[in-house]
Amino acid sequence: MTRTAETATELLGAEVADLELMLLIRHFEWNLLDLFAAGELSGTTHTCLGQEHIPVALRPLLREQDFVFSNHRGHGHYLARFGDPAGLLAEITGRRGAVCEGVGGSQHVLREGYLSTGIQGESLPVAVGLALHLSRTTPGALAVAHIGDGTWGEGAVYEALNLAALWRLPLLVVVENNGIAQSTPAKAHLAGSVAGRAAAFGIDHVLVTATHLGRIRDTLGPPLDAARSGPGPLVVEFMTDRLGPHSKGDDTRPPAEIAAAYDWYTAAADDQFRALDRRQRETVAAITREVMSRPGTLWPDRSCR
Amino acid sequence: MTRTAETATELLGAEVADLELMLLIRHFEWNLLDLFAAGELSGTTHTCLGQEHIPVALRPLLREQDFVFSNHRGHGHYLARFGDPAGLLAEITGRRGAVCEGVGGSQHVLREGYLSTGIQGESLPVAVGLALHLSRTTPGALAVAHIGDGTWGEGAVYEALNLAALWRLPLLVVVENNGIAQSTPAKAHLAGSVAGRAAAFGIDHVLVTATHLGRIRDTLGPPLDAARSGPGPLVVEFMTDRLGPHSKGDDTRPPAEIAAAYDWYTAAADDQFRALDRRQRETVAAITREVMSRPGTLWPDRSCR
Amino acid sequence: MAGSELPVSARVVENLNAALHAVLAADESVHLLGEDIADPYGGAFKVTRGLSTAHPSRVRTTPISEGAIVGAGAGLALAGDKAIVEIMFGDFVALAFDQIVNFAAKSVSMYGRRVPMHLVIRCPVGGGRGYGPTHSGSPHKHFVGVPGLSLFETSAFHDNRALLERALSLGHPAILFEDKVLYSRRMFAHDALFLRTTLGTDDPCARLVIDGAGPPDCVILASGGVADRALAAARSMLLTDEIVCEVLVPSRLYPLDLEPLLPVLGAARHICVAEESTAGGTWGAEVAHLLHTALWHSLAGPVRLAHSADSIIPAAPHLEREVLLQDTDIVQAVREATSA
Amino acid sequence: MAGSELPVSARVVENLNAALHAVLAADESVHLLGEDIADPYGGAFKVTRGLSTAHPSRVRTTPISEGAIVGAGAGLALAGDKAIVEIMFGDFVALAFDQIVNFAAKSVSMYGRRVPMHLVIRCPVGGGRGYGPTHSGSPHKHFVGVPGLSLFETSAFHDNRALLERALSLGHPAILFEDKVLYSRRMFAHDALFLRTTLGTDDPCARLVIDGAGPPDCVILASGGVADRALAAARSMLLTDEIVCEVLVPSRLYPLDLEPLLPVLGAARHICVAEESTAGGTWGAEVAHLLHTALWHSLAGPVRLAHSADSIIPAAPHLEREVLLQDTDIVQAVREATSA
Ligand SMILES: Cc1ncc(C[n+]2csc(CCOP(=O)(O)OP(=O)(O)O)c2C)c(N)n1
Ligand SMILES: Cc1ncc(C[n+]2csc(CCOP(=O)(O)OP(=O)(O)O)c2C)c(N)n1
Ligand SMILES: [Mg+2]
Ligand SMILES: [Mg+2]
Repeated sequence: MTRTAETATELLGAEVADLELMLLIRHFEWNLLDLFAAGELSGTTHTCLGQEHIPVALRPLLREQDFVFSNHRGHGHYLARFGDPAGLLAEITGRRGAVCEGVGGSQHVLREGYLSTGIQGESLPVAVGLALHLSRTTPGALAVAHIGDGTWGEGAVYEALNLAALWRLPLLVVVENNGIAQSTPAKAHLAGSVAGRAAAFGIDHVLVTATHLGRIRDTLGPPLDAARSGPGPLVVEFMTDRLGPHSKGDDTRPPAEIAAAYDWYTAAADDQFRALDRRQRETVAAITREVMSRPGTLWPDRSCR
Repeated sequence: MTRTAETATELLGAEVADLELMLLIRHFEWNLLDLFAAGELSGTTHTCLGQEHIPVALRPLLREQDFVFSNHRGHGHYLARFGDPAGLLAEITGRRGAVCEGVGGSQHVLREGYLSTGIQGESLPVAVGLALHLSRTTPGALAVAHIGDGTWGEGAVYEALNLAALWRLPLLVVVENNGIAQSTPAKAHLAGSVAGRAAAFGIDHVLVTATHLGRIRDTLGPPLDAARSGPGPLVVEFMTDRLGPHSKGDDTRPPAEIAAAYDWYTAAADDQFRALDRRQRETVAAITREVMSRPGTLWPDRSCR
Repeated sequence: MAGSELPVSARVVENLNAALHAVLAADESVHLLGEDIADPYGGAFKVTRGLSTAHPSRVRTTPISEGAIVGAGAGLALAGDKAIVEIMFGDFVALAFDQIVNFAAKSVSMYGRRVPMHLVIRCPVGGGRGYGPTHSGSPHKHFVGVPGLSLFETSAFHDNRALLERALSLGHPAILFEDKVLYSRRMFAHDALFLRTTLGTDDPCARLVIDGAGPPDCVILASGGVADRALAAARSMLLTDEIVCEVLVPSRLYPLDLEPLLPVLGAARHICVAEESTAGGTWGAEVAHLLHTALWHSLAGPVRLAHSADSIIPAAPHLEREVLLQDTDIVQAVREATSA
Repeated sequence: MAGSELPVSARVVENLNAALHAVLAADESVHLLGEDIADPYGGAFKVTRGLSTAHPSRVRTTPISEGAIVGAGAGLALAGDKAIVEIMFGDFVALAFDQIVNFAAKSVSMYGRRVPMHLVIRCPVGGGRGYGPTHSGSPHKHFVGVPGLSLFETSAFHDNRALLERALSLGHPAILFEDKVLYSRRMFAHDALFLRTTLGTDDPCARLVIDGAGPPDCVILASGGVADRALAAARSMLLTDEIVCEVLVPSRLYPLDLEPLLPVLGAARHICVAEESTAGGTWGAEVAHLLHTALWHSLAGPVRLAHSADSIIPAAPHLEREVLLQDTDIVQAVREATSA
């Protein structure tokens, strides 16, 4: 493991609060994999290991009135927006206090200004409608939709981009390009480029390769302001790495490829970082103990019609 | 009406056979509008008035093993491929001798190496499968799909382009960009450009603005050869004009806009052209009399399972 | 102008158009999206005429993107607005299947609490106009029994303003089917042989009984444009076979509230459900199941379904007639049922 | 290796995998498309393991494009090939609804003559694994009664090679539903209380009767993974209520050929159709309609449907159990039916 002399805050251009959040997400996700291994979780859960910095970098750039659409890999998005690991863990484990009574689970979370869905591409047209609403009622607010590189396989993405561009809607598409979709590398699922796909609709595209939060924020500030004030759509593409499996135990990539991925977590190890790391690990452990001791959720209103 | 001194063959870079075909299509379509006005046709029918040169220009560039996917505006495509106005008219009017027993009607025609469907965008993924088949069994053959500018609203188009580019399939997408979809001008339905949309997938794009068949063929020869031998997908975009209504009597464009459209038919009026024109008008009239006197189709095999 | 204030001689398309005008004028949160719906075109069937002129920012003509426009409608609904989305031909609703079934309808309850979704998807449906195999379908069957989704069908006997307001008020998505053959028909007009009343209140069901004929031999349930075929069948059977039928025309197809219909249906020895859907897995089969369960002891025989053939819908009118449900098919079904 | 040559203790996933190997090896025109189906991953449920290695050019992993890959399968079929398309989770088949219903199925007959389309769409379905509201559905109901489409469901009692070959031989598209909970189950194994035989030949229906128990009080129709719940219910009712049930497990759901089942069903006074589908417009309602029509006089009461609640399927296992059909729900349905 290569360690530099820089501190984590320097290396990541991060405030202490940023680091805390990134570490919270990291330990939250690790903890989920542990719970899975221990047979405490059912279904599927997609961790955002290696992609924690994306929602954390975006955090101060987003406003309360913005509406965030998350996807299957959404724990980081949720924690960055609400900082509520207990509510999310309760949701994933179906325990009392769950954000959505355990009904939605890992992939279907709704909270004020935030929604995730488990079907790829489905959220973008919905985000268009939401952006249309915002553009009328809340000028300056954005609909923000996180999608992966693989999700560009879905036609819904293009239908939505076309609408957003035609109607000049305040839609920010955050592409977390980790170069893989489940088991399929981008070269087998994505012809051309994300930049080209945005350009196809006359939509601005910003590429982010950094993990340095300060630089990311500096880069994204002006285009996000433009998207708000235009208003108009914007695609921001983060080049990133998926450190863990797609879901649980289903990583068939060669170990060397996984090992070669960049991990901010191993890049710095100053004392402050270590202390924060320990603290967040313990925070998550304590929350887990507490949440796992709660009874199951109740789902009082099941009506659907 | 501006008339030049050039003959129609010169003006259109056309052989006599080309002119005959273009005029056959023109009179076939006019005749349909007349039949509609006379209450002899039911349903809907989309004429390709103004776009006749597209399938005629492509005719010598296509091979027998190529498979053509046509769309709702497909009479010209059919006539250029099969030169069978009686079979097509019988189909549209449900008379004996119809290509598809009158079951498919104007929008759903199947014949060896040719298929049309009435749902926008649906044909492109199908063409991908057909191109995959051709690439394995008939190297050098193309799947050719005609779509309009409006059809780029459908997500299926992008899913198909992505697949064709990833799998290097011999797919030729012929875009007949007449600047309008039913009643909606391109600026209200298409953000960016068709060229950009092809580029998004790393697919070559050729823009054709000419109606001069010779020049069109010269331009398209090399890229089509490349698509065959690559193999690989290619998008050819024809800028063209829809002279008639979308379907029947539903043209709400300002008359001036319609009048400003370019019409090869009025551009030349030499004696040869006039004679051919008269002959094709009569051909269509005679065929129509004969076909309309036939009894209705029978549809002997209705089984679907 | 409200639909209910129109003279009864207004056509269904005018009543629908007036209903949309009224709904958009009355509530600033209502949006309408659809392909080619803007003026001067006013929609493929002219249902939306004048709306984009009256409400330019809330009535938007869209690209050809059925999936995305339903999704956008769902997004508006999620944000607290109300959205009406027009699918040009009902067959194309297949392209929005995921958005309807997996997002809009599921969102109402999949987040663990009730999420209001005010969304109506309008689908012109049905054949008989020679539009061919991809423009003539009755897609109702695909949507029966989707949690979080209700199905309505317009008819000449239901004012569309009330129908739209009802569908928009539910707090969950609804599909409104509109039989294309109805558009040019006059509202409320019908054969004077019949007396028309209403059963139920929230979701009124029109009831047409033969004036003075006494208790019916068979009750025919028929929605939308099929109601006229049922009435024609009833007339013909009265005159030819002395079979007395009465016709029920529900406005809400699913869930179907049997309660207000039970006095009528429970008194019937025979029931026929007539629908234009092609055979198999139809709305009628669902209704039949409800009826067999509720009325096992009063029914003299199984509920009879009358529907179109198990076939695609051909373009040529003479072939189309052979496939699609005709009044004569209803006559045959009822004759068989009542004589068995 | 053919599925039929596997030891009976093979798991369903292995039997399916062997069936795909056999079908691809036996016929050069067969293609398989699907997301993440290539080695070493071998599919989300590992059904396709080894196939891309054995047949790299005919087994293709695809982008996330359910609509287009079904369309591409239809294109292969149109060209005379045979195509199998895997939808990773059956819920996502909603994205291919247009390609299936409006193109692949209609193409068989909408061109005025019979166009052979050898296309099978495989859909892993069902809940009980905590996958949540968009990954646990039973979409069968949406596809019942689509002209040109057949529906099959795999079970532990049907060899998948025969099933796949049958579906690929029809000349029209088919959907093969695969209950995810079955994948890890052993083929052919079952409670020794029952004797297993087969009804019908082309589309065999497994019949499980309680050894030596005499004529049944109720016949339960149950496909796929629900068969085990039906068997558990039958055992429990025998022991607790002295109700004798027999269980029929059809492999082809639609169209359902009643003929070979009639000797059994015609002798039954009570019939229950059990399915995991949520309530309303289910396959069971369609079957019930067939049965009411065919067996009106021999049935002692209406066909009973047992299904999941009218609800989305929640993620938390304790909630999921409350929504999804359990063996106890079948017990309750049969008890009510037989005691009414
Ligand atoms: C419509 C649809 N198809 C398939 C899936 C299964 N699936 C879940 S995540 C995923 C890969 C997504 O890849 P990408 O968009 O790159 O996001 P990442 O997982 O890399 O974050 C797939 C195929 C799905 N959820 N929805
Ligand atoms: C999925 C779908 N949506 C809508 C329609 C109705 N429709 C038929 S043609 C057409 C316009 C197509 O425009 P374009 O692709 O530009 O072709 P053009 O008519 O100009 O030749 C529309 C909206 C359809 N046939 N299919
Ligand atoms: Mg990815
Ligand atoms: Mg056009």
